[in-house]
Amino acid sequence: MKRLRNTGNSPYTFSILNIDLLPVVFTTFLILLWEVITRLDLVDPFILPAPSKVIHTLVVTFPLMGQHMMATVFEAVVGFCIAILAGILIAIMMDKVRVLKRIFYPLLITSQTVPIITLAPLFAMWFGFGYLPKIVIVVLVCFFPITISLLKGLESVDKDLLNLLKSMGASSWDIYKIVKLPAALPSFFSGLKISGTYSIMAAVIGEWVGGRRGLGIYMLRVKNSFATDRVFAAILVIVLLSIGVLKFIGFIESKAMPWNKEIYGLKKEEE
Amino acid sequence: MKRLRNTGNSPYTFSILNIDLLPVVFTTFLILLWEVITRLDLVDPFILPAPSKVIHTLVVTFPLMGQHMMATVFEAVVGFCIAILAGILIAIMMDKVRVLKRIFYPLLITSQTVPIITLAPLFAMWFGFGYLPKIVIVVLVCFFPITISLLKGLESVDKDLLNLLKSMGASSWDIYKIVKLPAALPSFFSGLKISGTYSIMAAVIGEWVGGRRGLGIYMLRVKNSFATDRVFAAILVIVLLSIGVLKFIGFIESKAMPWNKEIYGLKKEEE
Amino acid sequence: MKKLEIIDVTKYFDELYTLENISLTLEENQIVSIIGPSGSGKSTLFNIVAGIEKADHGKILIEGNDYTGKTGRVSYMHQKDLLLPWKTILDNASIPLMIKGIDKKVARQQAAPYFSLFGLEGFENHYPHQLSGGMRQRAALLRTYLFAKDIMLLDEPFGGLDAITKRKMQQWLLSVLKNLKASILFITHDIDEALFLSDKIYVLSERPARIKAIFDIGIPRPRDNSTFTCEEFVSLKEKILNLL
Amino acid sequence: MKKLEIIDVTKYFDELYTLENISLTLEENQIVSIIGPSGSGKSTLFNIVAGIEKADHGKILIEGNDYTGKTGRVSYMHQKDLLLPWKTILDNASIPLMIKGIDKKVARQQAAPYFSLFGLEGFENHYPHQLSGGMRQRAALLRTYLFAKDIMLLDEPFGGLDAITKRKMQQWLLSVLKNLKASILFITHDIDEALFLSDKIYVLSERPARIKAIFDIGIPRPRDNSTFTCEEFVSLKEKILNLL
Amino acid sequence: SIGTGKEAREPSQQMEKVTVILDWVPNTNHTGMYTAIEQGYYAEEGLAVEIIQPGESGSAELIATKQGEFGISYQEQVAYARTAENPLPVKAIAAIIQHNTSGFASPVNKEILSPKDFEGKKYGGWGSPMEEAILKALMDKEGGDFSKLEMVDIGVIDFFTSVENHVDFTWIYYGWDGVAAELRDFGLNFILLQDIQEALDFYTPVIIAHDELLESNPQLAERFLRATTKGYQYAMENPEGAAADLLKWVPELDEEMVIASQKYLAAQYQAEAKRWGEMKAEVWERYSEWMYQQGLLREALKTEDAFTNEFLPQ
Ligand SMILES: Nc1ncnc2c1ncn2[C@@H]1O[C@H](COP(=O)(O)OP(=O)(O)OP(=O)(O)O)[C@@H](O)[C@H]1O
Ligand SMILES: Nc1ncnc2c1ncn2[C@@H]1O[C@H](COP(=O)(O)OP(=O)(O)OP(=O)(O)O)[C@@H](O)[C@H]1O
Ligand SMILES: O=C([O-])O
Ligand SMILES: [Mg+2]
Ligand SMILES: [Mg+2]
Repeated sequence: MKRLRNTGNSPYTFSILNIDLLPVVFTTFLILLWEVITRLDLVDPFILPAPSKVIHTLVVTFPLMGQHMMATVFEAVVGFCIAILAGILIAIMMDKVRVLKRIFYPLLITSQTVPIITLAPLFAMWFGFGYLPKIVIVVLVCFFPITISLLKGLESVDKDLLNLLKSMGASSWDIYKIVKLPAALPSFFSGLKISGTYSIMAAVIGEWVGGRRGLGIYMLRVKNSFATDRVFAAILVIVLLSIGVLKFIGFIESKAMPWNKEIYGLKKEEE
Repeated sequence: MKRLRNTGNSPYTFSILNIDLLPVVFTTFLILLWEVITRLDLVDPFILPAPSKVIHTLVVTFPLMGQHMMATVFEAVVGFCIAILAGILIAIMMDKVRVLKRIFYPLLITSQTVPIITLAPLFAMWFGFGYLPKIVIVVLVCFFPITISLLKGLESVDKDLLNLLKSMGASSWDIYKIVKLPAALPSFFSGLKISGTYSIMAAVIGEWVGGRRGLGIYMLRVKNSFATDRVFAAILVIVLLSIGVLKFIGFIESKAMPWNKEIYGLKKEEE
Repeated sequence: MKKLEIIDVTKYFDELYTLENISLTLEENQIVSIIGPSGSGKSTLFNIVAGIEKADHGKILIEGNDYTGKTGRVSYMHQKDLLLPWKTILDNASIPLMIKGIDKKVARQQAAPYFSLFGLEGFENHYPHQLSGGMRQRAALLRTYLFAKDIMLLDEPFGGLDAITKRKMQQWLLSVLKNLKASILFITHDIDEALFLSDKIYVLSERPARIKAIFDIGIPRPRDNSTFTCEEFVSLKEKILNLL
Repeated sequence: MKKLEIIDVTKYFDELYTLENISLTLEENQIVSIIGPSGSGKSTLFNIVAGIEKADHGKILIEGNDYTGKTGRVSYMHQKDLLLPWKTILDNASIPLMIKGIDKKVARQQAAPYFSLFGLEGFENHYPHQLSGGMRQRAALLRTYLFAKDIMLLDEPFGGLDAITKRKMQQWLLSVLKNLKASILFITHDIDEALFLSDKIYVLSERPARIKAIFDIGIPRPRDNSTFTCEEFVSLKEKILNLL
Repeated sequence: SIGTGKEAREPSQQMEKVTVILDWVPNTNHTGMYTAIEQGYYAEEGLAVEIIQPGESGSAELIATKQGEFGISYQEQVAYARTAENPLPVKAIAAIIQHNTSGFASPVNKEILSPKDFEGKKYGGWGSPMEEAILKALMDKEGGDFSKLEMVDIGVIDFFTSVENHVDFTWIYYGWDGVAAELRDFGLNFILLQDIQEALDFYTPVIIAHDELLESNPQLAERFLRATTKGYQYAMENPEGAAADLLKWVPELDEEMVIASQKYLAAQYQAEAKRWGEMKAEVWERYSEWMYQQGLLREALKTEDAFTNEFLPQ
């Protein structure tokens, strides 16, 4: 029998607000090391700017970068939302109609081997230079993990539970509402987190095919004038935005599955 | 109790050599549709070449493309192998030494939000134009899924089983050899498949930092000569190579886990 | 009165001959147990009665009416509690009412009064994982009961519990049944359990399941700890043990 | 001779008081059972004997020598079979020998002769999932036996089996023990099982576990189906039932 | 750098290894160097030249980090590089084409004949501030209203696709896209930058090298440029032979286009200059001054740091 137990503080834990400080300390150390290396002129600043310089640049250029950021965030959010809707729809269809799963599942898997970046220019040809081609790229990147993990979640529901509901004469809609969809939530959210991680990046890549505004455009421009510090500041913004998306999904997850926190907490201990 | 049963042929199945023909038929239909559209001149062949044209180009240009392909495959394979070794090493380290996991796990997750493509130009500055920067990119792309899934596999081993071995006085090495590593194999292979899917693509992206040979270089060149059919032929080669990598991993998987085929077959039925 | 009649039911899974002419009768307010080897087809029989599996031959009569292949008439409970971890116990218990089309709020109001009877008072808003194994089985039983109060199929409902908790649940079940009008068909592997609870026991053979023996259990009620050691119990137990 | 002595063992998990001064003796070639409520600390006690958990107080003596906190002396078996799905039964059974440093090939040769005794002949090269539940438990028991033949700790070894298979396993265990020299400490929830198998039964209290009662079981051997209905069995069962 | 290809196999032991990093994929701007390899001019100088195709961002940073000895760049990039906050120590040592052959191209049906006609049109570029400045300057000069021009970035999209579907005109190199249009009978209106404003007759492309290399090993630059000059001279005299040399190394290119482009460029490489590669100080000054005035440069460029003719053969 596996044991459920409360965690005592491990001897190495020193945490504030439930955040483990150890990786924070380690990261800080890495950044300081990087600072020292650049201060000692061990690398050319146009290869690797000092972190302090990057932060300074970030602050100074933020008014300008902010505008570009808004465009990227817009594309990422719209694309992500569309990917979620499409993913839910297609996963449910594949779950309900097995023939559709047999047809589309192998195609979905194969589609993942197509390098989207190489298709990006085609999208510009087809969809122009507005938000559309960027959103299409975000959708294509995000759609797959959402669909596959929701499908897995739907399929992993205990057959006996489904039989039980059927024996009560439940309709297909009842079964989705009462069992399948809630049971698939944890898997769905883990798919959302994977997609979320890549959503901002996908928008940036989408912007490289061209456009007027966005972090991708901004990066190309500042790179053109050899402002490596600005490139790094933009990368930092992308990383922070991506982490923000992840945290937001985590927040929604905890709201959507209030029952889960405790079970999960225990489960994690168990494993 | 879940039921284990043998699958009878479902009414819709018509298969050769265990391959479901339904998606094949559907894909063929899609390709024919695409052919018809281009034949009817509904799209500019420059934007979307006919599939027959792409195949023809593939065959005709294969001697040339083949050389580029070899370089890409070499980078992908070497990078993938290094990623596997590094992934195994780091996953085991994180599994054995919990402090290392606490430090590196959050960093690994965060690292996934860094757009590698934006770092690619830096790699050319640091590593030049040989195979090295491409291999580095392949390693960076492939390393994460392998490490995370192996780590999950190692951690999912039944605690009671570990206790049993400990009660027999087994050494840490015994425990890895007898239980942890074999138990982690299915999870490890699913990580390998994800990485494998992206390995070729990562090499192609790596080639965009510059160099002399490779499908990435080839694609940029033919694109510059307005040869869309060649671009598509190259994408087709990338897709086929990626599928090849996947199939190869699947083959190794079935060899590495002979016991698993049957259990898995049954499990799939169950779920 | 004959509450439920299973008449001559035969079942194949493709080539697998599973049930061979099973006939069985459940009288009103009786508990009838089915004992048989693992894999003989007991759960399959329940699935057929519940209408979620089709028999190849035979009929299901409930109060004299043909219910062969129809779902939604009898209630059904598994060895696993099958409670939804994301719903409170009250919401879990309300599920059968909601499936019948009753509004969520009303369903809750209808379910709530039964909580004290099932020993779950005060736990209405707990999640399943916050309950002990025995309480979860009681909650599952309540849910089963709320779906169809007159005929309940219980498939090893206490099979997952440890022996001590199991014993307590058996005693609780008998006590609660005094206040409920219910006819119960009960699958178990545990001879003690079958003897303790039942009015009648059917012993099935290995697959394909045939009815190997029928025992009428005349042990007087109320039954308690001493039942396990009374003479009739011990002699019936010996007979069944030797049959299996 | 005193094979194993547990002397005054006390155990806390942080604040959780789990074992309170447990003392217990296992004589050579005896089977001693421990019955107690779920969560009282039975498995914890076994972990302490096996050396994988540290007691806060107390001693473990084996044949008079202090083995407190030492692993690798006694063999240990769980309710779950814990067979490795990727190894054949023969390889699974060879694991304890391999851990002792014996070469794989030699380990197999040493394990193979026991297969007929454990009713596993002909299944040496089968994988666990190809075996029935009862056979898997026998394979796990064989593995346990091959690690340490003289003292075996069995923690609900038949808890996961259905009642009928379980009964067969109990009879098989007694028959096989006739040919083996082994002293066994046996955890179970099942009073019938404890009475059927044991020379002595320790009944534990709720957590923190104390020893509530000790019963010497004088029921003559060999025991069989009729044992369950013999007078001494029935009267001991009534006593223990009332204790729990 | 590593190489297992053709170049690596040919050179003998004493040959000095030289890496040239291009500005983009190999094309007819680079023919002289492929010819110099193929005709053995580099070998005569004892050089084993390897040509590398770079990534998106060209060669300047890579030359600055010594990943290669020589790079292909353009005047604007060198200006940015030398005036960046952390200047890149690269210097132009030869102009591959004597005049700027780039300009604004549009399908004839758009009727864009002068920068005045840009009004109300859509321009597809790559979003650099320099483009904006140039467009504004040209329109101001010709009396157009810059605020009525819509600009979009078309990034990596080629000329034909972009003017077909998305924009009215883009900026092209005549020697490549213009020639491609001729081959396809694609009617083109082309506005050559230098025709409108002299300051925009800047050098593109140019060959660059690291300051340190030029200081420590000037002979290398001289040997390289001597052979390269021969290569371009060969290309000017024998466009078809030069095309064959390029295609031999870069078979991915379209043969017909390469030959046509080669013929066009034969007259452009050296043009009226007294020798191939020669750069004029006034061209450098005029354009960098213009850039500075447009606010494109952080500080005024010291042109003597940015280019030199001293390594060109006499
Ligand atoms: N849907 C199905 N398809 C094919 N075979 C099935 C199906 N359901 C059950 N079986 C088979 O029919 C037989 C009877 O199964 P069933 O679950 O009814 O047995 P049981 O008596 O309930 O066993 P247990 O005591 O272990 O619960 C088994 O051999 C089982 O594998
Ligand atoms: N490693 C541990 N850390 C903290 N608490 C533990 C640990 N192991 C067991 N416990 C707690 O100690 C108590 C006794 O557990 P144990 O597994 O020994 O009970 P048990 O008598 O074997 O129960 P069961 O009959 O259910 O197997 C339980 O409350 C359990 O939660
Ligand atoms: O070496 C080549 O540039 O092909
Ligand atoms: Mg069953
Ligand atoms: Mg236990």
